[in-house]
Amino acid sequence: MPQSSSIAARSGSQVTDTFATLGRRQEIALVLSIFALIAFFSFTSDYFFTVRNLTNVLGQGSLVMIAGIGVAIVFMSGEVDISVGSLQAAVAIPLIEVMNATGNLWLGLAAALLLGLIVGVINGYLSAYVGINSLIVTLGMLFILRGGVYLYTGKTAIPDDAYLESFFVIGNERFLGVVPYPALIALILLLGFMYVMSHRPFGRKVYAVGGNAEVARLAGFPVKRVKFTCFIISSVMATISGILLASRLGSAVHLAGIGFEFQVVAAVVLGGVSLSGGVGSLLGMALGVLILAFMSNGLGMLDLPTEWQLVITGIIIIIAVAFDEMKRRRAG
Amino acid sequence: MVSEVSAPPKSASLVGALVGNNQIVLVAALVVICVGISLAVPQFYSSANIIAILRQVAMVLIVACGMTMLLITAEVDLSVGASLAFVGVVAMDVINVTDSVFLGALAGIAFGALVGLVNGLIVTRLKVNSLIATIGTMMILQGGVFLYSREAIQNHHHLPSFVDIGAGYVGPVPIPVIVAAVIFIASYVVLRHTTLGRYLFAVGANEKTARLSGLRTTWLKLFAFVLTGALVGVAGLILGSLMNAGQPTAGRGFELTVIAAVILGGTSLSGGRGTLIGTLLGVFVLKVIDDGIIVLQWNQDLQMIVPGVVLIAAIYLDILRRRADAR
Amino acid sequence: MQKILFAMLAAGTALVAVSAVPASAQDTPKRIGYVVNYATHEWYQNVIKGMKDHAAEIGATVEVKDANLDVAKQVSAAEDFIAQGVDVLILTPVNEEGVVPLLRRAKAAGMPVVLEGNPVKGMTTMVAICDYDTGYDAGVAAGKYAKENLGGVAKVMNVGLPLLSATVLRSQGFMDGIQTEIPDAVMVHDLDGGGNPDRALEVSTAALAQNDDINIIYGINDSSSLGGLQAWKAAGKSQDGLLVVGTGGEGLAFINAMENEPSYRIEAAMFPEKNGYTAIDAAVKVFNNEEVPPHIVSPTAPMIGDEWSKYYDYDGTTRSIKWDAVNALVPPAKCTKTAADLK
Amino acid sequence: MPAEAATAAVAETAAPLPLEMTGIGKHFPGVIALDNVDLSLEAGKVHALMGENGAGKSTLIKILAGVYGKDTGTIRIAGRETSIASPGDALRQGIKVVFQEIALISEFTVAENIFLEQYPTGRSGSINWKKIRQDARALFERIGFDVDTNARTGALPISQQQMVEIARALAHEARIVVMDEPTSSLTPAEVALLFTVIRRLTALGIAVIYVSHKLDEVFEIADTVTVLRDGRHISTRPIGEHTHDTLIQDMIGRQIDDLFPRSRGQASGKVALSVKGVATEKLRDVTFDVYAGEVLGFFGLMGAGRTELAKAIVGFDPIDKGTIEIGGRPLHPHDTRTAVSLGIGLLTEDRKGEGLMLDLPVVYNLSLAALGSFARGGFIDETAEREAAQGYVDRFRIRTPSLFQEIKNLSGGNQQKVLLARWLLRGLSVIVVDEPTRGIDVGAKQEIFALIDQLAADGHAIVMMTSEMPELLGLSDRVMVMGEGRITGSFSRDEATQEKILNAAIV
Repeated sequence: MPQSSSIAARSGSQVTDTFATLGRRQEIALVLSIFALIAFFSFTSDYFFTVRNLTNVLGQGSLVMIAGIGVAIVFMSGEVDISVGSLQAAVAIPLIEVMNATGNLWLGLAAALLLGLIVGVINGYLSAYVGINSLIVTLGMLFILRGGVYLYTGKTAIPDDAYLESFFVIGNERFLGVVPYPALIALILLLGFMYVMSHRPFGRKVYAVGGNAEVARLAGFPVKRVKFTCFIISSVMATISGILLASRLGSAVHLAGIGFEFQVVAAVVLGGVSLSGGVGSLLGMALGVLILAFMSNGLGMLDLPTEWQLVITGIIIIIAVAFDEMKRRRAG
Repeated sequence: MVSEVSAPPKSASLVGALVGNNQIVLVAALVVICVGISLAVPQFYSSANIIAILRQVAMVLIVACGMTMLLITAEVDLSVGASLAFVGVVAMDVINVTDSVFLGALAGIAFGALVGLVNGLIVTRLKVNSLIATIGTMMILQGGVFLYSREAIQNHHHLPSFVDIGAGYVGPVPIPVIVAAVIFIASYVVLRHTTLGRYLFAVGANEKTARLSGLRTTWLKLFAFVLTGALVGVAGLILGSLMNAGQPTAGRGFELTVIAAVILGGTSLSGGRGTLIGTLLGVFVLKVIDDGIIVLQWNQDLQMIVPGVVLIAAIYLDILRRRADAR
Repeated sequence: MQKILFAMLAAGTALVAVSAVPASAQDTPKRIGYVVNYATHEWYQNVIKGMKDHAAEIGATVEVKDANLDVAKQVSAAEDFIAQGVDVLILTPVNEEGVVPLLRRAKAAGMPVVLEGNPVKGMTTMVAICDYDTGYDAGVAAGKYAKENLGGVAKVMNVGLPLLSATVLRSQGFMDGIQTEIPDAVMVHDLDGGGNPDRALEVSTAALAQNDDINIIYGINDSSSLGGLQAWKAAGKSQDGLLVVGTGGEGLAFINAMENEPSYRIEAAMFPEKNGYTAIDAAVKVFNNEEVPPHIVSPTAPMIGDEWSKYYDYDGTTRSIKWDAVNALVPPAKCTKTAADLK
Repeated sequence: MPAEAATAAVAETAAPLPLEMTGIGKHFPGVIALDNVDLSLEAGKVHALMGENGAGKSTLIKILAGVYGKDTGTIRIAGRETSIASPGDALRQGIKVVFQEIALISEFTVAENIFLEQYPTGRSGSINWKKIRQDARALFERIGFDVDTNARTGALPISQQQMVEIARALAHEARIVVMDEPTSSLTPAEVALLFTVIRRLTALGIAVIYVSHKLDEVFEIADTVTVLRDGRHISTRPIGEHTHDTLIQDMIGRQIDDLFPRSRGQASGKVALSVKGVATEKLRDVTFDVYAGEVLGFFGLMGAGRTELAKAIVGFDPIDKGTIEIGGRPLHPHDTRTAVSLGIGLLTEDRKGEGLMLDLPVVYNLSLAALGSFARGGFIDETAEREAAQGYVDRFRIRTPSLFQEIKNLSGGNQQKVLLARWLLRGLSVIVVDEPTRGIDVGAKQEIFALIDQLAADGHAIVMMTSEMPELLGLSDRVMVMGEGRITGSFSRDEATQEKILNAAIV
C-alpha cells in the first residue's frame, strides 16, 4: 500500500502510449516557448529569422539531441549517465586513428562504436548488475575517459590525415544543400527511438522499470538487463554524436565535449524528463534541445556578455523543473 | 513483506570480516599509498610536504564537513566550486573598499551562506531535485562572477592579516589546518552528539518520519545548505588569501573533489548514512594521491584517472561488504 | 524541386561571393566577426579591446562570440557568423586541429578568415606572437638576473600547461633562453598548473615541498606564475633568492605583483591589445585580397622591474596601453620554433 | 460437496494436477522460512492458503511466482517437474500471482497495464495498441467491471487498481492464479464481484490459490484449506471439515481466548482532543471530541478519508477550514511540530514510508521524538537515552538483539512496538493510530491491543483508524464511521454492531 500511494502521488499528465504525444500540455508549452523565442529573436536581430540561420541552429542542436536521446532513455529507466561528454572525445580517437591507418571510413566508425559499446557495457554492468549508484559510476567514467584521452593524445589533437570526403560531408555538408546532415541523422534517430519508446515492448519496459522497478520485476521484466541496455544505447548515441563532432572538427580533439554532459542534462530536464524515472518523452527532450539551441544562437546575436547565457540557462533549468514539479504535485 | 522474511542480526561472515568496514579499507589504502610513495620519494615525508598536503586537505575538508551533513540529509550541492570563486572575489572587493579583513571575511562567509540559502530554498520550497537545482545555480554563479568582475580582484589593501588567513602559521601549524581542524571537530561533535546531528540523520533517513515526529524538516535541510554555503565562504577566504587575489576562474571542479571525498568516506548519496571520520579519510586519500602523483613526477593526467578508479573501487568494495553482511 | 533548391543555393552563394569580394583596395570591411576561444580570460578581454579600438578608428564594427573553450561551440559560432554574412572572420582557435573543416567551409562560402593565436592547416594568414621567442627572451633576461643576483644558479619550476602547444613552446623557449646565460640551468619540476591560479597553487605547493632547491618559478601565464609564487609564500619561505617570471601581462595581476612582490622581477609581456590591433589590420588586408604573409608576428618584450610603466598606464583600477611605445617594438620576422616543431 | 472434492484430490485422477509442490524448503539467514512444505492444486478449485504473518505463505507464493528460488523440494506443473527461475518464467508456465501490494505501473493506462507482461505485437514486432485497447475493454465488459481502460492507472482509487490487477490474471490465460489478500482494500460489493470472478475462473478450469486471513471469506469461497505455521505444513483439509475454531487453532497452535483484553474503566470526562468542522480536499466538516482514557474507533471503507483525517489532525496535511484543539489549546500553526509539542502524534499505517528510519538503529528510531528531553544545551545524554529506550524494549518485550540493531531487521510487530514507544517516550496525551496491526501477526496483534488498552487506562486518548471490524468492535469505547470524507455514523460501544457500522459506511 505505501508503494502504490507514493507512486500515485507522482503523477503528471504523461500517458505515453502513442504518437498522440503531440496532444500533451508539456510539449505544447515547450512548442509555445520555442515560438516565443523565435519571435523575440526575430525582433532583436535581422539575421535571426533566415533559412540559413534556422537550419544552422538545427544542425548545432543535433549533437546534443543525439546524445540526449540516450541520456533521456537512461533517465527514463531511473538512472543517470553523465559520462557522455568525455565519451564524445574518447571515441574520436579510434575513429581518426583507424581512418588514418586504413583510409577506410567504415573501419573507423566500427572502431569508434566498439569503444562506445565497451564504455556502455562497463557503465551498465557496474550500475545495473553490481548496483553502484549510476551517478557515481558515470562520474568516475567521466574522469577516467577524459584522463585516458589526455594520456593517449599527450594533450594534442590527432588530425584527420585521411581526408575522406565522406567523413567531411557527414558533419559539415547539407542534405540537398538545406538540411545539415547532423540534423537529418538526429531526426532519423529521434523518430526511430520515439517509435521504440512507444511502440516496441522494450520502450515500454524502460518506462515500467523507471516507473516502478519492483512492479516491473514482478511483471517478468528483466530489470537489470533493461537498464543495462539503456546504458549501452546512451553510450552508442554519445558515440554517434562524437563521430559527428569529430567530422565537424576534422580531428580527434582532446578538449572536445568538456561540459557537454551539462548541456545534455539541461536539455533533457528542460524537456520534462524526470530524474526519478518513468516519465517524460523524447519529443519533450528534443524540444528542450531546440529551446536551448535557439537561446544560445539568439543571445549570441545580442550584444550581451556571453556569461549571460550561462546565467539564463541556469535560471531556465531551475524554473522549468520547479514548474514541472508543481504541476506534478497538483495532479497527484 | 519484509517483516515476514526479516533478516536476523548480521552474521560476521568470512568475507565480511576480510573486507571489514569501509573505514578500515580507507585506512589501509592510505597506509599503502603513503608507504609506496615514500619508498620512491623520501621527501614525501618532509615537513614541508606534509604541511603542503595538510593545507590542501584543509581546503577540501572544510567544505566536505558541510557536504557530509548535506548528503546525510539526502541532498547535494554542486555549486560549491562556482561559489568558492565568487566568495574570493566578493571578500577581496569588500576588503579593498573597507580596509577591514573582518568585514571582508564576514561578507565572504555571508555570501557563501546566502548561496546556500538560495539553493536550500529552491530545493525545499520549489521542490527541485538538488542535483538539478545546484547545477542551475552553478551555471548562474559561474556566469555571474564574470558579470561581477571580469578581472581578478587584486589585493590593494596589503593587510598582513589577510595573508595570514591562508598562509599564516600558529607555531608550526598552518592557520587553514587549524581552521579545518576546528570545523571538523565541531562538525563531528554536532553530528555525533547533538540533537541537531541526530535530526539531520533522521531527515535523510526518512523525511516523512522526521516530519511526523515534529521535526522541522525544511529548516533542517536549509540549515545543511546554509552551513555548506558558509563553509564554502570560509574555504573561499582561505583560497583568496593564498592566491592573494579574488580569482573568478578559481574553483573549477572543486565540487567534484569534495563530493568524491565524501562518498569515498562512505556517506550515502541517498541520505541517512555517513560519518565525518570517513570523510576525513576520503579527503586524505584523494589529496595524498594527488600529491603523490606530483612528487613522483608522474604524468599529471593520472590525477583525473586515479580518483575515478579509486571512487568506483571503494564503492564496489562497500557493496561487496554489504552483501557479505546480508548473507 | 531539387533544381529549385540548387538554384536557390547557387544564388545564395553568389550573393555571399559578391558581397565578400570588393572591388577597390581602399575598402574597409563593415562588420568583422570575432570568435574568441575564451572571452572571460583577461588576455582575450584585452585582445578584444585592442580590436574594437582599432576597428573604431577605421570605421568598422567588431562582433564577438565566445566559444568558452568549447570546440563544438566554436564551430557553431563561426557558422552563425558565416550565415549572418559578416565581411571578415577572425578566429582564435580553441584547438588548431579542430577548425580545419571550418576553414574549408568558410573558403567554400567565400568568407575571408584571419587566425589569431594559433596556425591552422589551410589558413591564409595568422596574427600571433611567437611563443617560443617570448619565452626565450624572458629566459635570457632571467639568466642574466640569476647571474647577478642568484649566484648563477638556476633551478626552475615550470608551472606549465601541457594542454596547449603555445604554452609548451613558452616553457621550452624559457629553458633554452636561460641556458644561453647559465648552461647548467635545469628544470627541476615540470608541472601542469592548468593555467588557472588555484590549480597552479596546489600543484606548486607539492612540488616546492619536494624540491627545496628551486629558485626560479616560471609560469606560462600570470595565473600560473602567481600561483607558484603564492605557494612559495604559503610555505613560509622568504622571497630572498627567488625569481618569479610570468608570461602574458594579460591583466592587472602582474602589475600588482611587480609593485609588491620583491621576487616578481620579470614579465614576458605579450601585449594582447596589440595582438587585437594587428588582427584588425590583417582583416582589412585579407578583405581587400591583399598579399599577406602566413604569419604576421605581433611583438613581445620582457619587462624587467618597473619597465612595465613604459608600456602601460595604470590608475589603480584599469590599465591603458601606450600605443606609441608598443607600436615601436619590432617583432621578429619569423618565429624560431612553432607548434609544428613540437611534433 | 467440498468433502467430495477432497476425496477426489486424494484419489488418482486421469489428468495430472495443475500444480504439485512437494518438500519445499527455503531458508534466509538465521530463519527457516519454509520447511518441507507440500501444496497441490486441482483444476477448477479454490485452495485457501492460511497462516499467521511469518507462517511462510508469502515465501511460498513468492517461490511460485519466481521471485525467490527454493532450496529444496520439487515443483511439478501439469505433471512435469520444472523450476521457476524468474517472474517472467512463472508467467510463461501459466502462473499469475496477484500480489497484495498493487503491482501496476501508475503512469501507464489501465489497458497497457493489463497487457504489461505480454504486449500483443504485430508481425513487425510493433505493439498493437488498437488491440490492447479493444481487448482490455472487452475483458472488463466480460467480467463486469466498470473501469475506464484509457485512464492513467495511478489516478484510479486503490480498489479499482486491485480490480485491474485481477483482470490482468484473466488476460494472460493463466492456468494457476494466486491471489494474495485480494480483498484487503475492497468494499463488500467489490468483494462479491471478486468472488463472482473467481467462480468464473474456476469454471474455466483454472486453479486458484487464495491467500487470506479473513475466515468468513475463506469459508465462502475455498474448496480446500492448507494451513502453514512457522514455515511448516500443518494441515490440508476440505473446508467442510473446518470450523472457525479448528481453523484458528491450526493457524496459531493455541486458543486465543481473549484477543482484546480490557483492563480500563470509564473514560474521564476530560476532552483531550476536540476537532471542529475540519475540511480539506478530501474531508468535509469533520467534528468530534475524544476524551482522555478512551479509545475512539474510526471505521470506513477504502477512500472514506480515515488516513486523511489522521494526517490532518496531527498537522501533517494542511486543512482548509475548522479548528483542532489538543487539551484545550489550538493547533496553530498547523504543523506537526506544534502538534507534537501539544501532545498529539500519529502512529502511521505506512511503517516503511512514514514511520521507520530503516537504516538507523532501534534506539535512534525509538528516541527520535523525545530526543530533546535527553539533551542539555543540544547535547544528547546518550546514557539516559539508552536507558530509557532499554526500558521500553523490556516493557514492550521488543525482540531485538541489541539497541543498535538496524530497525529494518526487526519483525513488523516489533517495529510497531518501537514506533509506539517513540510516542510514549515523548509523552503524548493523544495518539492517533492508523491501522495499528497492518502486516502484524496474530500473536503480536494481541500484544499491540493490550498496549493500546493499557495506554487508554493510563489516561491517554486514543484515536484509532481501522478497516478491521473485529479490531474496531473489540477495542473501541465509541465508534465513528466515515464515508466520502464525512462522519456518517456515531455509536457507543453498546450500540455498535457490524451491521449498523457497515450500513453507515456505505454512503
